[in-house]
Amino acid sequence: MSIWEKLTSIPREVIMGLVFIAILIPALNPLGLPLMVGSMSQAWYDTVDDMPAGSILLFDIGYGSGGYPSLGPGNIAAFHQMFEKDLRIVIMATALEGSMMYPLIMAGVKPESNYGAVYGEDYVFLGYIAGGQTAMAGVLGDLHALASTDYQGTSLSSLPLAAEVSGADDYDLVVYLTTSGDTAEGWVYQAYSQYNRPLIGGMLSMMTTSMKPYYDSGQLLGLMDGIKGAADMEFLTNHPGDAIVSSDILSFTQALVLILILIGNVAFWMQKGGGK
Amino acid sequence: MAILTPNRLVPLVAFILAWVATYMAIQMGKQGKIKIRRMPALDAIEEIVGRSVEMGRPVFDIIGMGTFTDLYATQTIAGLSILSYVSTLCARLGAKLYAPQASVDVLPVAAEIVTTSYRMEGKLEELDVEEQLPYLSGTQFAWASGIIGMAARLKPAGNIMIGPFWAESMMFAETFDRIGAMQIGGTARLYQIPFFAALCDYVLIGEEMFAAGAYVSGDLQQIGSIAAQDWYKIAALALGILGALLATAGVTIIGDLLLM
Amino acid sequence: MVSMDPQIWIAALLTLAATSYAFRDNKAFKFAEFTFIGVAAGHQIVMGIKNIRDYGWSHLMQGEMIYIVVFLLGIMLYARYHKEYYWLYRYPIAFLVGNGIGISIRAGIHSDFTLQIAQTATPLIASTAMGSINNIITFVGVITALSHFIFTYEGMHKDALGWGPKIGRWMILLALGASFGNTVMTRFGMYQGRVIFLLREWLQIIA
Amino acid sequence: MDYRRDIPLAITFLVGIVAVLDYYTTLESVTNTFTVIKNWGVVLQAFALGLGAVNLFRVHGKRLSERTREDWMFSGWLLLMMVLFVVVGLGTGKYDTSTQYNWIYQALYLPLGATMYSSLAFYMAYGSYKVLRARNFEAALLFITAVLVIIGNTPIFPATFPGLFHLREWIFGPIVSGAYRGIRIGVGIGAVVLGIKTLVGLETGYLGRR
Repeated sequence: MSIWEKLTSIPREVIMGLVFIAILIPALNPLGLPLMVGSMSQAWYDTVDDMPAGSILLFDIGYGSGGYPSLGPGNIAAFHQMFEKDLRIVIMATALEGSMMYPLIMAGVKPESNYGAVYGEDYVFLGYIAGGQTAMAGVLGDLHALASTDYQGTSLSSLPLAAEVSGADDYDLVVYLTTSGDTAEGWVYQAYSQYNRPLIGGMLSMMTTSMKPYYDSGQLLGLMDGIKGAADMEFLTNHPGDAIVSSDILSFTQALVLILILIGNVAFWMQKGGGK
Repeated sequence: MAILTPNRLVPLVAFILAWVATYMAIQMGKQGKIKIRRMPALDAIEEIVGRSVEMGRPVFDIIGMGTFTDLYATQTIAGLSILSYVSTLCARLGAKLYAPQASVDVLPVAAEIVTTSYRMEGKLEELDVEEQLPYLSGTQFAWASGIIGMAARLKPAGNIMIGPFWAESMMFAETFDRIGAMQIGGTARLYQIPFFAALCDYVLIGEEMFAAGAYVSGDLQQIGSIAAQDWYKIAALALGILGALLATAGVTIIGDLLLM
Repeated sequence: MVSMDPQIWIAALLTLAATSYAFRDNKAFKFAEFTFIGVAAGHQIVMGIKNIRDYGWSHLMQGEMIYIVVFLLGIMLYARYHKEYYWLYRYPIAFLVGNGIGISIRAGIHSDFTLQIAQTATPLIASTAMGSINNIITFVGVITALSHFIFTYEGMHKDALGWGPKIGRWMILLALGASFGNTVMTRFGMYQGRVIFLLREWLQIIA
Repeated sequence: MDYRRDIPLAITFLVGIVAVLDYYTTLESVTNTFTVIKNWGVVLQAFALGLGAVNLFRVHGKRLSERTREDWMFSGWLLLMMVLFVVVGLGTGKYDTSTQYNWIYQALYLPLGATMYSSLAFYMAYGSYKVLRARNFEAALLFITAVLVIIGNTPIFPATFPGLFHLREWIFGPIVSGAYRGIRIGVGIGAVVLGIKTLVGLETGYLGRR
């Protein structure tokens, strides 16, 4: 077996071991590399930044544990910006696990102690609503015809913010974060097309390419590109968190992947050139 | 017009016309007026089966883990049409086919399709459904491990993967590549296409798989609806090209019209 | 110091078991996978019942008797397991399918078709040279990619016109490459969340 | 008329048409009707959430009672986990909001949900090494943008050469926008035609066996 042949087939255990090391080093010793903000995250930030204080937002937690490492940090940063700007947020979940994500995120944001926000006045959580696009259209259509309580069973009429909103026209902006393609498109169909609301959305990086046409046509005013978008948001809002730590890990792991790709290709062509 | 929602006139017209177009195209399909282009991938399937016969090794046809009731039913159906074609070729040329299954809904239908192909070719005695169409598992990673295990054991010379695929796509493409199988991949789940495109000898991107499925099955209704979609794509091409050229010249009539 | 919290320990061990598949299929992974399927189904039932209470039962309690029909339809969904009356489940499914399709295609033709064409029918020449080049590349990408997916006109794929679909396929592959690159980032971005958990919460090596 | 097939087909058609009319018209009666349909849809979807569990009970309950397969203990464990969540969720009367439920969620569901797919990262590294090879022209096209995007996504490179980040941003500009808009138009019209066929009863797969 020639050296090139060996290099085209490095055993998978070796590669995975290397990946493990590449994850560990930066996790133990963060580098704090500078960050370049992408234009799509910047557009997200600016859209929220332009909202006058007191505006009401509808926010969908459309992901669960699988998406939490990518989208959770972005969600926390997004909430920091919104509470800092004194925006009021009606939160809902189209993902089955969304209601379990809510306490995790709020533990990271701490709106009461950090921003003096009050549940019911500055934010409410409606809980998980089944039905995907039907739930979106339901909340945007006539909230009170659909639901009468929040996630803990408190009557919506006793929560001033929930009592104030009834339909799409009451929201100044719709925001979502999701791991599901159907949810990502669904909000474009329901919030933008059906109810003509300004909309920003975030999703896993692997979905960004297929959602890009909506951003180009202005149906999405901003787009959070997975963990990269989350790091951008942490940077822009000046609340560094897990996503920025992740950037360091990405530097190591992806550099390793690139080296492997290079070795694989050089070896592949050398082997081919050598006439196997 | 107070009854109609403002700024949605054009989409409404497009919607109604889509209704008409679908109906007309299916009628035309039934009259045999529509022909679908033969995809190079189908020639590649013949090549794969032929190569397997020469090498005396089996052929795999994996249709994915979709069911008839999920969002990806149409992809599963396209996969089954291809399976019918592959099994006919295998029976005719004498290659051993393996088509492992992941859905209890789809399994009996797939078995029926393969049995029919072998019967039509008069090779029914060469088929063992239990062995060649095993049910592996409905859970993703168990299904993936099952396929990888089978591939390592049976060393197929060719692998055809057309249907809905999830994260297992890369594992499959990589495993079959390692054992030297020639591969064709196709799915309308766009996130998975890069893995197929990088490793397969031929890849069917998105809707190509539906067209290929309709071509081999000759299902007139499917052929008709592909034609209806084509008319819309041609309309989109015409409007896009004309609109862009006019807009460049300073006339924005088409863009404005579409936003009405 | 290592955490003493049983919750963290269970979570950490399950994280390791679920990771082990990457190296080799094994019993620990199988245990993790079966646990996952079980808890996911359990959570699904809990959320289902809570939603039925909040969005169905509450209406009934407020005197909207029509919701009895909804409950009947909901129960009919489970008729599919009955040998004789299985067809009853088609009524609620038909309702869900009609609603699901109606609600998405009504906007689909607007968002995906007319608005996307309108976006294409824009000037190719921009104020800067780079802007113009970008506009032209985008335009060529849209047109050729679209032409690649036309199947019933043989002429579309022959002679001079045949270059359209061919270039379209190349453009699609270039775009798919970008998607591949971002998928790599997605997978790593997901796993490092687990590593941070293991190091911070479980082993407590990092702050 | 066949009440087993024709009535369901009629229901699909009517509900779908109301949804479409709700979008394109401003008639109040239509909007009100569709509001009712939406609210019913949410409840029905909630009922449907139990179907998966029933399936699991049938498959694994059978394995557990037969005990012929070697993995019957796994089936028992799976059902036990399912029951655990249901008992804790309903037993407290507070569903997903009780501290107990949150505890088992964070101990069991969260780590598994977060790791199941992300462990593919390891496979991804190996896969990229094996997969991303410029072996022919088509694979080379994919290779070029994939490598450039990975480089742009790896913060250490743009930190040294900012141009690499702008290159990545540029690829997401005209290259991705163009091709994906073409794909989006195609996929969109495909979904509309399929939807129309379903509404008028030409596509009846969802009705199951005859």
